[in-house]
Amino acid sequence: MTTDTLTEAPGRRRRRRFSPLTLVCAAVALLLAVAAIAGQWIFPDYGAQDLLTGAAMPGGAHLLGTDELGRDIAQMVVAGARSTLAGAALVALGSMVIGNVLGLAAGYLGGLTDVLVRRWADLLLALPALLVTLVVAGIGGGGYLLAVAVLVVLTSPGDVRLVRSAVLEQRHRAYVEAAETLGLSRTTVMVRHIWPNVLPVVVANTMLNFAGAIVALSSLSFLGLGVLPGAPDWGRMLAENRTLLYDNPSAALAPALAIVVSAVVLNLLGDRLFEIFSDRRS
Amino acid sequence: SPQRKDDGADGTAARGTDTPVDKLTLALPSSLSSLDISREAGILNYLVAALVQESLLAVSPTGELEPGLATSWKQPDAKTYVYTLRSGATFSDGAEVTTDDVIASIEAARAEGSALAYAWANVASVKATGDREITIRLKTADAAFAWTPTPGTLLISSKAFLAENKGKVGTAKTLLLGTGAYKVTSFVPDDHVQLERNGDWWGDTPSVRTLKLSFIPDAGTRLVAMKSGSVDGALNLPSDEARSWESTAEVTYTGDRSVVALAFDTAKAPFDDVHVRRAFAYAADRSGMVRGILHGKAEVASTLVSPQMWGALLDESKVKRGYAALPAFDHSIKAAKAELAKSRHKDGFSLDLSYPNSGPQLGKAALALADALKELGITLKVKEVTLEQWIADLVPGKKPLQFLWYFPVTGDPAELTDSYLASAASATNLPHYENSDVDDALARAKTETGKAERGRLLLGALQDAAPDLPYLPLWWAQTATALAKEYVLEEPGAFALVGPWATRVKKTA
Amino acid sequence: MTAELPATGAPFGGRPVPVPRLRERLGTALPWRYVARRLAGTAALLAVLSVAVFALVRLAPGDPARTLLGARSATPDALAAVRARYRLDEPLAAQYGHWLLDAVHGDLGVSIRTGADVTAVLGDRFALTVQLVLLGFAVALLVGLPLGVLAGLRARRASDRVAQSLGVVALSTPAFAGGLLLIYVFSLLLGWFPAYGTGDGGAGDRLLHLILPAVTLGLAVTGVLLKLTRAAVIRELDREHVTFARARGVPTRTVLTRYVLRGTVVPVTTGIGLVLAYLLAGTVMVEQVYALPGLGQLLVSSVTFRDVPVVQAEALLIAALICLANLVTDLLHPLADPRLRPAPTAPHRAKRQA
Amino acid sequence: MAQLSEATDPGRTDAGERGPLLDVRGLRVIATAGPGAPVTLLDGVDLRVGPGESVAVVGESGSGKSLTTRAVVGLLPEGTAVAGGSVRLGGEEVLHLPERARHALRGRRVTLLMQDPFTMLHPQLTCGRQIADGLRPDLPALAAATGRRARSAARRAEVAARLAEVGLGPETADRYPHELSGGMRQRVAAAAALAGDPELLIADEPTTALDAANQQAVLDLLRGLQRDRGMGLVLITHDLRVAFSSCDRVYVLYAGSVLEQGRSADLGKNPQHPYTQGLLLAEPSVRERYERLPVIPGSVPAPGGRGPGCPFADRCAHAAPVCRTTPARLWPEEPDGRQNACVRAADLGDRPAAPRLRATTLPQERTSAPTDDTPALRFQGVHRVFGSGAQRHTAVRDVSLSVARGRVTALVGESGSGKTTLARIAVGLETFSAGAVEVGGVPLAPGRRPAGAARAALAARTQIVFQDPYSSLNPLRNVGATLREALSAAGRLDATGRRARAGQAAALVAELLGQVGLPGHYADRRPGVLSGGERQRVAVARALAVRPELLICDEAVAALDVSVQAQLLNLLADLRRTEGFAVLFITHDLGVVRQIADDVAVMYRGELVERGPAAEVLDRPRHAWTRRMLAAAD
Ligand SMILES: Nc1ncnc2c1ncn2[C@@H]1O[C@H](COP(=O)(O)OP(=O)(O)OP(=O)(O)O)[C@@H](O)[C@H]1O
Ligand SMILES: Nc1ncnc2c1ncn2[C@@H]1O[C@H](COP(=O)(O)OP(=O)(O)OP(=O)(O)O)[C@@H](O)[C@H]1O
Ligand SMILES: [Mg+2]
Ligand SMILES: [Mg+2]
Repeated sequence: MTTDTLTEAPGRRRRRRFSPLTLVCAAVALLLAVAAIAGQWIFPDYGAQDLLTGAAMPGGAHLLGTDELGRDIAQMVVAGARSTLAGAALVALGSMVIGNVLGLAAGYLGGLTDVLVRRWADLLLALPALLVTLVVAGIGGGGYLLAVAVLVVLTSPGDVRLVRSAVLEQRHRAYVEAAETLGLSRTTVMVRHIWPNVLPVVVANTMLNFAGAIVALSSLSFLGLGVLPGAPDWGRMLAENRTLLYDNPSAALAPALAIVVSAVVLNLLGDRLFEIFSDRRS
Repeated sequence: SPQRKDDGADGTAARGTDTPVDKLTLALPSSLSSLDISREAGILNYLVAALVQESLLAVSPTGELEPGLATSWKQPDAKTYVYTLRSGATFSDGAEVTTDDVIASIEAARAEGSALAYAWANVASVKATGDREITIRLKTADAAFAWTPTPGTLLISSKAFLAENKGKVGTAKTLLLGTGAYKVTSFVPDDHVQLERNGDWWGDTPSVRTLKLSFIPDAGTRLVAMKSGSVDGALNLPSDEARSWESTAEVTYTGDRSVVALAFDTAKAPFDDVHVRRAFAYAADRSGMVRGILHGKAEVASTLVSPQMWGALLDESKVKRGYAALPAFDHSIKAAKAELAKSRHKDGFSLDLSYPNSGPQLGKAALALADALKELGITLKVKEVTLEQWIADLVPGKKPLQFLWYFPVTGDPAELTDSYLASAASATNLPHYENSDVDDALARAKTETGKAERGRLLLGALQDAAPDLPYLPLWWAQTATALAKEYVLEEPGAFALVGPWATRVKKTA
Repeated sequence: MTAELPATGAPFGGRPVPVPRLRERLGTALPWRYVARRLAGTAALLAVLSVAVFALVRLAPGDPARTLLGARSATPDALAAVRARYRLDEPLAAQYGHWLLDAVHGDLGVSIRTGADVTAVLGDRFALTVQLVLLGFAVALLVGLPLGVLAGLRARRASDRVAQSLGVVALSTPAFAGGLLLIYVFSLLLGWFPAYGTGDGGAGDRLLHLILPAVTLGLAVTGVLLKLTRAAVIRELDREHVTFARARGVPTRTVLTRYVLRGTVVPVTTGIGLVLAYLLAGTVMVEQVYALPGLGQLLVSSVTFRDVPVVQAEALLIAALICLANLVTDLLHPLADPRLRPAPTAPHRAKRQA
Repeated sequence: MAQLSEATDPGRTDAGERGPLLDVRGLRVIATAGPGAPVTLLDGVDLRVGPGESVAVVGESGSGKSLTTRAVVGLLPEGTAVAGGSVRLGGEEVLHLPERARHALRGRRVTLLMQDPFTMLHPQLTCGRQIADGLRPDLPALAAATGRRARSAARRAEVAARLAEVGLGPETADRYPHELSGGMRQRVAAAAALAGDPELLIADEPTTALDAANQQAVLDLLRGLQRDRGMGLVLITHDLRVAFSSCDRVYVLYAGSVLEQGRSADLGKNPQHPYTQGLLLAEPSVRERYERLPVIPGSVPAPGGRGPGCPFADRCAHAAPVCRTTPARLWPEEPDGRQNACVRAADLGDRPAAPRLRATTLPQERTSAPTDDTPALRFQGVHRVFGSGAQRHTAVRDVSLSVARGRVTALVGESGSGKTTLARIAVGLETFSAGAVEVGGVPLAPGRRPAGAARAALAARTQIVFQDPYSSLNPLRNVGATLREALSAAGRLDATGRRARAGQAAALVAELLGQVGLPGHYADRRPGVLSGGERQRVAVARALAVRPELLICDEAVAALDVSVQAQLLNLLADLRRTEGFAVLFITHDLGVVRQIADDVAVMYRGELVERGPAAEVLDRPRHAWTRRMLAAAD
């Protein structure tokens, strides 16, 4: 790193609103969404077995080869988008809901509510989410939904903090106080005035949470704590097929790549949204 | 690369030289939490313990009983066994082995909470009847007891050691104390066990001085470790992985006598109907499983007892002929549908099947079965549970359909037949199976001292039970052992890993 | 001019203010009251976490006595013994009290699986995991901070986009996938590092063995740190005091190190607690992939086998570590930023009361 | 402060043989980012400063004052770039210098002192450190010292000397900025700016963020330093009074162009450009009250919305077609050094000088308030204490004040004296600790914010307009929605049926917009596209929707430009007359007080120290603070 960077005359650059990278990300995200929603309709027999084929290299009828049960990897990866992404989306959305409700309440109502919510968020934020999920879901008898629920709770403090600070930023703006002076109820002020102004950052953050949840959930399924065996799920597929180095390496590579790519895409989109929204605010 | 013949028992396997090997590192696919087999009786635990500790008797690589810490044994009557202790055998701490040590070790194995207690349930008393003589008396006659004081169900430690470390034997601190070819020098759970040649062992000095067994749970890492030369081989390679090792190591596949089967609870619907059981038998594509899931490294099973188990009782041809008479149930969805149509559950039903997380191949077999059953209108929900949970559930009456995954510790077919087919074995007879012919044959075999006759009786019991399908045997598994090309495991066979196997690892000639 | 008015907020506030010397300043930066408050806060946090940890045994479905027996046969005798050992018949609060007291005295119970003393089991693994986490942290710092600073300085240019994208990829790659890739490249293809284990040589060998795992572990955190640092640098660069410093000819290097980077210390260290949580979580995967006998592997196997005492002990240990990290950052902040120092005599207020 | 300009030595204004310190010619700066880029921000700015000369640049917000200074020091904000012209420092063209060479000039040739003393200094570094960082390493005192300790001691001594120069003691060196008051910080910043002994100091609104007392002191300091050091000074300000009183020459900037330039005395007495004239007229005087403040219609065009001609043409009473086609460029210097950019300068040359246009003064009402019924607002012994324990701070102490119906009461006082706190108590946004408050007869309870019926009753009686126009409207809702909501909250939408209601709402919204002088189609606009003045008009309309008995304006015009401020003050006066509400007008500008208030209340450190009819208080101030403020305003 050179110190020149500081002294370089600023203001030469032109910024386009959507870089090619962002557009590619958006396209991939769209594909992922299609796969998650319609993947299991596009390939209705994605789980069809063929024991005689066993694990086979890519080629012929199977674009990415097959796993040991003779299931088509490509179809499984597409169909698996639902299981992987739905759980992660659930985590992100659940956390967003909690974050919005508690963040709004804490930021706008203040007082004891704020103190309690803040303590709670501080406490949870200090915990390593993956470890806690592992312990709770593991000791509590496994279960995908339990893992998702725990992750929701552990992801939410970030959202709570974000919403709270965004609300605090809005809370003493003149338009809010003007609305209060008009005699509007606190709920009205909170929901109709503050919330819409806070929403963009929340949405951007939800993208980031979404990406984090994909990684976390696939790590859990990798450890065997996620979905049921045999279900099309990327983490699970990776765990089950990673020994097929000799017979069909793509059986493990494809789901791994799917995890990484979807997390990357969502992270990039989230970052970009953040940038756009914070530009717009300043 | 040239692959060793599947069954090395025929003696054509390579022989090694006596060149000393300073250090040998082998990978194990998962960690041990305890070295004490009475606490954790997994196959990997046996691999270590059998190098360090010995039993009264030993098992030869070909499956015969041999002298161990007892130089001779006799059976004065059907219920009494007398063993004469080897003199001069010492523990690795220098103390000489006494009858007290043997008795303390047997008591430890019999104690409540010991994983080996089941094998000693029939013992009435254990006494020292001479300076170097131990007499064991049984409650009822049982010819199969001859196999009990072998490493599979008894490993001898010193009385003082057992007393001092009660409840804590086999931890990283206490390690193990035995008389075997090796002694443990360090044990770090999740990392490794390191063993050192025991200079005072009564047997021939092994070539390998230091043996390190590294636990490498991740398949990819394990292979890279081999390719980069960090390890010299691996034991118990999972079947799906073994092939990728063939380019860098000599991989030996040997039948390990273990069996995987489905146990139907014949006392309860829907499996009280033999047609349902048959429908399952036809539906399960067992050769497909062996080919696809096990990559051909297994054999489709026709009964619980694998052919290698008969070595001491029947010769190969007789076994072959006897097994050929067992019903085959070749995979056929049509036949399965027809059988189901004959049953009281034509419209199908739904049930769960759990498999232990340490046996992913069982899970895949379950998924394959579930896929086939779907066509019959039967919904099979496959669940993964921990090994401990699976073992805890392995009790008759708990579940209508269960996996039976069994590694025999002896070379006697009665180990399986007595536990899993006798109606009296209420703790292990998963199907609640009751067949007077079978019971009768098994009872006679217990008191029968003639080897051939026992074999005939036991084989007969299996043949009688087979059409009733209390179990659907899936496959007899093989174990894969990989060694770098400069090493060789002499006399690899079905019983190769039961005894002090490392003494037979040599430099290639 | 208007001498009858006291000099309110006026620059010439005649009274000379005694200015503490440097050493006293350091002393006042961390007054004991503040330290005591932080300590109390940490203790409270730890107390809450310990209750949660204690509750774990109740979380497992079924009878806690059975849970604590594990897979061993649950004879009435054995159950009674466990009940007595863990005082399961006493009220919950008493059980918790005993458990905590024992834990404080280093008695964390006995492993269900192995019968070994939990304290001993943890002790062996603790050192390794701490080494791994520290090394991973070092990697993250060495890579994440400079890259973050670079990205921040060249915000929105190509090099920033590249650094950011790398960070995002690192953040998005689960440790098991990243680890396998690193092993493949660096141990198999290049042969630079051993593929697994801790090595049995001395410290140097251990270090060599821990480099790849530390990199794997540090990668995700590098992404986090990069993001944090970049944002902080961009924010700092935008500050008026940086422009002012440049406008009055302060040497560029000084502006960068003293003005820009100095300002990023607090926001970046605030993220350290978060980073530690990330690192600890990462050890689970990394130790699995590299076959390292650390706390992470122990946790996974203990969870899989429901070895509740070990899980509890480990959870407690991790909770303590996290509380400690938070305490350290809390205590560091006032040292780094004078504004955060509790100022009993903030002149602003003092003057108003005068 | 007028004596300052008289002290100027005319000889110094000459460029001398070295040429001018700063010579900016035809500087063009464009915005490179954002929609519609590139947009011209500065369109051919000329600026010249001789050695030892002080020059003021005045202009309304957004006119490009800061951009000009930033372009001179080469620190343009991101997204902007120089697109033409020349900048010479001491005769040397700097625009094309490489960045390194350019940086070497900063601190020596030219230094920038910025507006906000709260953000200009690094909060984590001691003041001494920050001053020392700017010292030239080749200073004789420093260069002589060898060894770490000696160098450090020399540096400390030098820093102490620099602090003494700005009137601070050496102990300040070890303090952190947050431990100092605003005025002290600005002094530290000045010392830091001068550490490199620059030839030219550019101060960008150095006093705007300070309160009145400090403003004067800092200005005096800068002037003193400039004279003592004989350096050039560019003082950027939007305050005409400050510009004329403290600098030798003044440049008037408007929408990116210099419209007029000349000596302070000439320009103040005899402005020639219509804009300068308008600006001077719109400035409320603290001495006299006018019937109406003369205003410049319209508002400053946004960058990108300027035509090719004179940027002021659209608002100019004298605009001719030629104005819209000929760009505004300064004419060559006249003999007295003046320059004007008006194309019609010759035609307009003989108009009467601007200040005389405001001759129509209005005698201040001296009648006391009508005491017919309950006042619109009554405070009785009100206390407000913030915080607790050691942090306890009384913001309002024993204030008794009433605002009579239909009258305008101005509340003045220095920053932090508790004005806003009182206003917020009155509208129920803030609680009070003790005392009694009554709004239009509705009593408020101490210790808690009104809720339920009390809140509704309060809302119907009083409304408030805040200072910051940019946050006064919800950015996501258009003007119509904001007003409809206010109407509905006030219960004025009583028609039944969706359609009828919508029709009624549209009519009322149009009426409200008309009242505040905005066209009806503004109902569809989002706040983002409105100017500051327009936003404040909408905020007033929102308050009017309730038909309040009391309108509180908390510095409602303080953030607006002079020309727009005058419009809004006139609007408020008109509305008060037609609607008949009482006004509590908070301000710190005594000129504004004179223009609008009937009564005045003066607050000082939380206490009400003086009150009475406006004319009386302004003409015969009793409290020291009031006297000082009046003196400063002259
Ligand atoms: N980074 C930027 N990108 C685009 N436009 C900018 C940027 N900075 C300033 N501008 C625009 O340039 C114009 C002049 O801004 P400048 O800050 O110089 O005004 P000013 O006269 O200093 O006003 P104020 O009195 O409010 O400080 C404004 O219209 C502003 O919107
Ligand atoms: N919410 C609050 N908490 C603590 N102190 C406060 C709070 N609001 C105001 N104060 C303090 O009360 C005092 C009076 O503040 P207030 O805003 O009423 O002054 P003001 O006269 O309106 O000043 P200005 O002219 O700067 O707007 C100040 O010292 C301020 O710091
Ligand atoms: Mg400005
Ligand atoms: Mg105020």
